[in-house]
Amino acid sequence: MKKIALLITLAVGALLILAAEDFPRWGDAHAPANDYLSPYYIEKSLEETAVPNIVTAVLADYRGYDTMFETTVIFCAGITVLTLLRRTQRKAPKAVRPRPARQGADVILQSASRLLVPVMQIFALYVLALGHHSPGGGFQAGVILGASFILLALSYDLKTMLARLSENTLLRLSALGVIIYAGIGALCLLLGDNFLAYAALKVFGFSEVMAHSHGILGVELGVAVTVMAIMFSLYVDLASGGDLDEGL
Amino acid sequence: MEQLPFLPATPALAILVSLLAVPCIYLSDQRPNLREGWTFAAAFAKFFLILSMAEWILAGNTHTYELCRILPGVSLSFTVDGFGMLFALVASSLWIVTTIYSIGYMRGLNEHAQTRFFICFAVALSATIGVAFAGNLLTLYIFYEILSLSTYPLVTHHQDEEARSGGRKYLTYLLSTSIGLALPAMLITYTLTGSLEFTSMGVFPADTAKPLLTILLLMFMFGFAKAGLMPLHSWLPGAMVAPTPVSALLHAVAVVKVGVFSIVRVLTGIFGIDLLAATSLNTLICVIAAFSVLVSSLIALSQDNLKRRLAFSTIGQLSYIILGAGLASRLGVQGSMLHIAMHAFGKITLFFCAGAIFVATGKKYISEMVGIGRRMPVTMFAFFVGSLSVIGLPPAGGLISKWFLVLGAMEAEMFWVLMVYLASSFLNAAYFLPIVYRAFFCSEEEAQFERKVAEAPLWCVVPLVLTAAVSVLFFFHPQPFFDLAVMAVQGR
Amino acid sequence: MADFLPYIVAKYNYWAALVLLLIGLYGMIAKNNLLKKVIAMSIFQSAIILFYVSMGDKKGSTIPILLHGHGEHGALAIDPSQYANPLPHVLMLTAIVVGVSTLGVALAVLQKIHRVHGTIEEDEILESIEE
Amino acid sequence: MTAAQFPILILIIPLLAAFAISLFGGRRDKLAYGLLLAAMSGSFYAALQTLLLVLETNIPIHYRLGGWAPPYGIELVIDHLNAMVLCLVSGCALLTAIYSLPTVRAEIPDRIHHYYTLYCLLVTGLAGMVATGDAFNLYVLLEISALSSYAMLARGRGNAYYATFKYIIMGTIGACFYLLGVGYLYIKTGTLNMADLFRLLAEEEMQQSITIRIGFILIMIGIWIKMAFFPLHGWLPNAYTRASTTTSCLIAPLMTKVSVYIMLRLMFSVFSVEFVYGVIPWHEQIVWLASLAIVAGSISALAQRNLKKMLTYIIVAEVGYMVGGAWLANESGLAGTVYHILSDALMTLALFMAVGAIIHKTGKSSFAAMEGIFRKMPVTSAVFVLGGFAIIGIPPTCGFFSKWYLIRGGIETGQWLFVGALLFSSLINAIIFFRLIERAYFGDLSGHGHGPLPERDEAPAVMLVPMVVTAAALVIIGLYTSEIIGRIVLWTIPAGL
Repeated sequence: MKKIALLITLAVGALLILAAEDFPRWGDAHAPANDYLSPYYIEKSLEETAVPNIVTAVLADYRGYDTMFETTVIFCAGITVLTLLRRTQRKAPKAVRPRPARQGADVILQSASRLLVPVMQIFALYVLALGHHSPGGGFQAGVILGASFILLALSYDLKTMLARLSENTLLRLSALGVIIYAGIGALCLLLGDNFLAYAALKVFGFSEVMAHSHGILGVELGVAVTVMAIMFSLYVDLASGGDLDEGL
Repeated sequence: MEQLPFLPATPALAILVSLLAVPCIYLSDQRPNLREGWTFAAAFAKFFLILSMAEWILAGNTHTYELCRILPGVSLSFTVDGFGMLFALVASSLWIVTTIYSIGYMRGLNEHAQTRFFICFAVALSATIGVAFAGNLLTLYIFYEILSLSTYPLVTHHQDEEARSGGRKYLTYLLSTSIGLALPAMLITYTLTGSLEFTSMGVFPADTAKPLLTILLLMFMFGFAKAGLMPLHSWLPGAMVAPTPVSALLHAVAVVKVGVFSIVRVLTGIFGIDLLAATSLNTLICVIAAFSVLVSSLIALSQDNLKRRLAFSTIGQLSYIILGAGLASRLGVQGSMLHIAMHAFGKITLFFCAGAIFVATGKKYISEMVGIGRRMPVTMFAFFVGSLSVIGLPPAGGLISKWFLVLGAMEAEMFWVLMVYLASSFLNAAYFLPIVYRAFFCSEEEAQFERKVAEAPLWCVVPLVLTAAVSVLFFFHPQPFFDLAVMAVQGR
Repeated sequence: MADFLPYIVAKYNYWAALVLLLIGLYGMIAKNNLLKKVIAMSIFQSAIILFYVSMGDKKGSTIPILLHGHGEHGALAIDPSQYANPLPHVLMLTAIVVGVSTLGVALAVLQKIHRVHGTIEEDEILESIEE
Repeated sequence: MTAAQFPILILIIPLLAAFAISLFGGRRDKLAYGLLLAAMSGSFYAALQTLLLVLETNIPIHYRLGGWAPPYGIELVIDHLNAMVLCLVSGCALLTAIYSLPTVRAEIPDRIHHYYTLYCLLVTGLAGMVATGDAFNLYVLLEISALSSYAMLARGRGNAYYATFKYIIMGTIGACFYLLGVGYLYIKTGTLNMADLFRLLAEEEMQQSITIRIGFILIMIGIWIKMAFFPLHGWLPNAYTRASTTTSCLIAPLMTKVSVYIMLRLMFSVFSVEFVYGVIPWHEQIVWLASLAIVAGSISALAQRNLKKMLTYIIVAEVGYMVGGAWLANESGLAGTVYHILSDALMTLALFMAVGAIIHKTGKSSFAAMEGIFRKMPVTSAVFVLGGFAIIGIPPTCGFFSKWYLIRGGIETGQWLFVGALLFSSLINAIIFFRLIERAYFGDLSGHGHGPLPERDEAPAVMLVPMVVTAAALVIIGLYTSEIIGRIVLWTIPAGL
C-alpha cells in the first residue's frame, strides 16, 4: 500500500511539476488571473455596491450565489454531524471514557472568561458591521461569536452552557441564518427581479447602490448567525461524542 | 391507389389484439370458462383481422403501416406481404386449434397456473405475428426478443428441476445468440448501409467485401438460434419439457418458424437472393443447412422419447427451409416458404398426437407404444397422416413443398442438395413409419394395450383430426398458400 | 542551470503548495491511522487554498480594500494594480468553509468508527469487519 | 415572477424546503414527509417547465444570479442537455420521495426530519451542479451534494461508517483534484465562467499550453473518482451496499449520472471537441479503459451474492458504458451516452426500488430474499424483471436503444473492444438477472411448485406507485426514443463532431 501510495504521489507530483512550465511569475500584476476579471471588481465594486471591501462585495454580491451555498454547506455539516452522533434513544451506555472527570469549578478560568466573552461578542458584532470597510464580515463574525460560546463551555461545562443555549435553539438559529440569506434572495425574486438581485430592494426606499449595500449586510448577518450556531454545535457534538453530557 | 378494404392499422391491431386479452385473462383468473372465452375471442379476432387483409394481399398488393419512428431513420413499421401473410395465417389459425387442444390438455391433467399459461401464450402469439409483419429488421428483432422472453414461463411451466434446466438452456441459447450475434450484425449492417428496411434487392452495395458479408451472414444465421441450426439446436429438445400444447404450437410452429422466418427474411430482404447467388455465399448456407438436415435425422432415429424424436425431426425440417432459401433459386425459395406452412400443419398434428397419448395413457416413450393403435385408433391414424406430410408422401401437403424444394435444387443445378433431400426423406420415413406400424400391427403378446378404444378427451382429439385433415386438404388444394409464396418470390 | 534557478525562484509559491499537496495526498492514501488520514486531508485542502491565494498576489499591492472608500473621495480614480486580486480570496473563503465542514463530518464519522470498532487503525478495522 | 424564473426555482424550492423541514418537521413525520413531497413536486414542475421552454425555443436559457452579467457574476445556463438531466434529477427525487416513508420509518428510527433535510440538500446540490454555468460554483455544489450524501450513507443499515469514511477520503480527493484543475484554468485565463473559458481556451496559445492540458487531466481524474470510473471505483460498492433503502434509491441512480453529465459539460462547454479529442491524444486508450471497466464491473457483479452489492457493480459497469461512449469521439457514441444518462438513471432507480421493497418485506438482502417473490410480491417482481430487461438491453425498453447507439458508435470508430465489452456485459447481465428471476419464479429450490404457496405480501401502495411509474417510464421512453433523440439528444452534440 505504501509503495503504491508513493508511486501515485510521485506521478501526481511529476504531473504538477510539468504543469508549472507556463505559469506566470509569482506576483505578476499582468498575469491573466490578475488582468481579466479582477480590475473590473476593483474599479467597479464601490460604484456599484458602495462597499469598499472588494472581497466582501464579490463574496456577497457578485458571487453571492456561491456564498449562499457555502453557508448551506456549513448548515449541512452541522446537520450531518448531528445526525451521525446524536441518537435520542441510546441503546448502550458509552464505553470507557478516557477523560478524567472535572473536579470542582475553576475560579480563575471562569472569571477570566466572564470578562473576555462580552468583549469577544462585541468585537464580533463590530467585525460584522464593519465588513464593508475593513477585513471582516459574516464568516469572521460568526466564528468569533462561536468561539466565545466555546470558551464559555470550556471554562464552565457543557451542561451549563447548553442550559443557556440549547441544542434546539442552535439548530433553529443555524437554519434561520441560511433562511435570512436565501430569503433575501427569494425576496428579490418576489419583487420581480432575479434571485439575489439586491437591486430589487430599492422598493424600500434606497438608491440602487445602497440597496446592494444593505442587501450585502443582510446576507452577512445571515451568514454570521449560521456560522455561529454551527460552530458551537459542531463543538458540542464532537466534544461530547454526541451525548451532550460533558465537554472536553 | 385503390381504397384499402381494411383499416390501415390492421396489422398493428392484429398484433395488439392478443395483448389486449392479457388483462382480461388475468382478471378472470377465478373463472376458467370466461378466461378461455377471452383467449378464444382474441384468437378468432386475430385470425379474422389477418384474414381480412388476405384478399388484398392475394391481389398482388402489399401494405405498410408505420406505427412510430422509434429511432431516427428506423421506424417501428409493419409490412404485410405474401410471405408475412402466409406465416401469419398459419400461426393465427393454428392458435385457435391449439387453444381448443390446450383446454383439453391442461384440464385433463389438472395443471397448475393455467392463467399464467394462457397469458404467456397470448403474448407469444402477439410477438409471432409481430415478426411475421415486421417491416424492417429492428421491428423484427424487437418482437423476436419478446417472443423469447414470453415463452420462458411456458417452457418452465412445470417448475421442477428438469423444467428449470430446460428453461435455462432455452434462454441461454436464444438470448446469447440474439444479443451476441444478431444484434451486432444488425448494427454493423445499419452502420454500413444506413438502412434496415427489407427490400428484395438487399441493402448492401454491390461492392461490399466478401469476407465481411460472409461474417455477417454467419452472424445472422446463428444469431437467430430459434431456427435450431446445428450446432445451436440443443435448446429445442431441452424445451420439450414444456406442456405439449406449448411444444406443439411454439416448438413446431411459432418459435422455430419465427427463427426460420427471420433467417429467410434476412436472406431475401437484407442480403437479397441475387447478391447471395452472385457471391456464391448461398453454397455456404446450403452446406450448413444440409449438415443440420442429415445429422438431426440420424439423431432422431435413436430417440426413444416421442417428443424428443419429434424435436429432432423439427430441427431437420427447419433446415430444409433454410436449405431451400439457400438455393437462391426462385422455385427453391417458393418451396421453402410453402414448407413453413406444410410442415406446420403436419408437425403440429404429430405433437398433438404425442400429447393425446400422454393424456390418455401417460406414456412418453416409443418403446411403450407398441399396439397403441388398438386403443387410440383415431389419434394414431392422424399421426400417420402427419408423418406422411412430414416425410413428403401423398396424399399430404408435405409433398407439395418438397416437390418445389427439389425443383429448386434442380433449377440451381445443385444436385448434391437433391441427394440430401432424398436421403433425409428416407430417414424421415425410417423414424416415423415404424411407430405407426408397431402401433397397429403387432402380435398379441407384444401389445401393451388392450383392444378397447379409449381416446383422449374430445377437446384433444378434435384439433388433431382437424389439423390432419387440413394437411390432406393442402395436398389437393394448396392454391392460396401457393399463390402467396409465388407472390412473395415475384415481389423481388 | 543558469535558467533553472530563476525558474525555480519565480514560482516558489507554487513549489510550496506542491510539496504540501503531495504530503497530503500521500498521507491520505498511505496512512494506516484514520485520524492521520483526516489530518492529511486537511493539509491537502490547505495546499490548494495556498495555491489559489498566492496566484492572486501582485508585487507591491495591498489587500483588496479600497483606501478612501467612503465619503466624497469614493469615486476617485482607482488603480487596479495597487490592490491584490480579490477573486481568489473570495473563492478560498468558500473553500475554507467547505474544508472545515468536511473535516467536521470526517471527525464525526471517525468517532462513530471508534465507537463501533474500538480502534481507528485501518488494518484492525478491516480485521474486525471480516470477522 | 415570470416564466424566466423557473430555472432558479428548481434549486431554490428544495433548498428552502430543507430549512423548513429542519425547523418544523421535528414535530410529526407526516409533516416532514408532506413538505418533502411538496418541494420535490415543485422542483419537478419547474424543471419540466424549463425543459418545455428550451424545447420550444431551442435556445439555451441564461439566468443571471444577482442580475450580474457573466463572467463577473454567476449564471445558470440551461440547454437541452441539462434541461433533460434536471428533469431527470428532480423526477427521480420526487419518485424516491414518495417511495421513502415506509422504509425510512423502518430503517431510520429517529430524526426523520433531519434525514429529509439532508435529502433536500442533496437534491439541491445535484440540481445546482447540473444547472450552473460557473466552474467554481460547480465545486461548491459538488461539496453540498457530497456532504449530504456522506451523512445519508453513514446512516445506513448496520455498520456503514468505515465505508462512508473511505468515501469521504476518495470524494475529497476527487473534489480537490477538480478544484486544482479549475485553478490551473483560472491561472491561465483569469475567468471561471464556462462559456468564457470556452471562448478563451479556443485560442491557439491556450490549446498548446501544458498547464491547460494538465488542468484538464486533473479535472477528469477528479470527476472520474466521483463517478467511480474503473479503476477508481473502489469506494462505491461498499458505500452504496450498506446504505439505507431510500438513500440508495436516491444516490445510486443520480450521483454517477450527474457526474457523467458534468464530464460531458466540461468536455464540450469548457474545453472543445478539438481539444478533447485532438490535443489530448488519449481518447482511444480511455475507451479501452472503459471497456475494461465494463468487463470488470460485470464480472464482479456476477460474483456477488448480495442483491444491492450486485447492483452497485452493475453501476460501475454502466459508468464504463457512458465514459466509453463519450470518448468514442463520434456522434452515435455521444448520443448513446446522453441517452444512457436518462435510461440508466431510470433503470437503476427501478431496480433499487424493487430490491428495496423486497428487503423491506423480507428483511433479507441476499439472493435468498428473491425466492418465491413472484407469488409474494407480483408487482414488485414485475418491476424488477422490467428493470432487469432494461439493463440487459431487451427491446423495447430504453436500455436497448442506448446500447444500440453505443454499439453503433463503437462500430463506426472501429472500437471492437468496446463493442465486445458491451455485448459481453449484456450477456453477463442476462445471466445475472435470469438467475434471479429463476429463483424468484421457482421459489424454494427443493419445491415443485405444487406445494403450499407463499402468502401474497405486497409492499404498500406508496412504494408500489413510484415503482410502477418508473417501470412504465422505461418502456415509454424506449418507445419515444426517436422523439427524445431528435428533440433533445441531437441538440447536445457539440459542433465539429
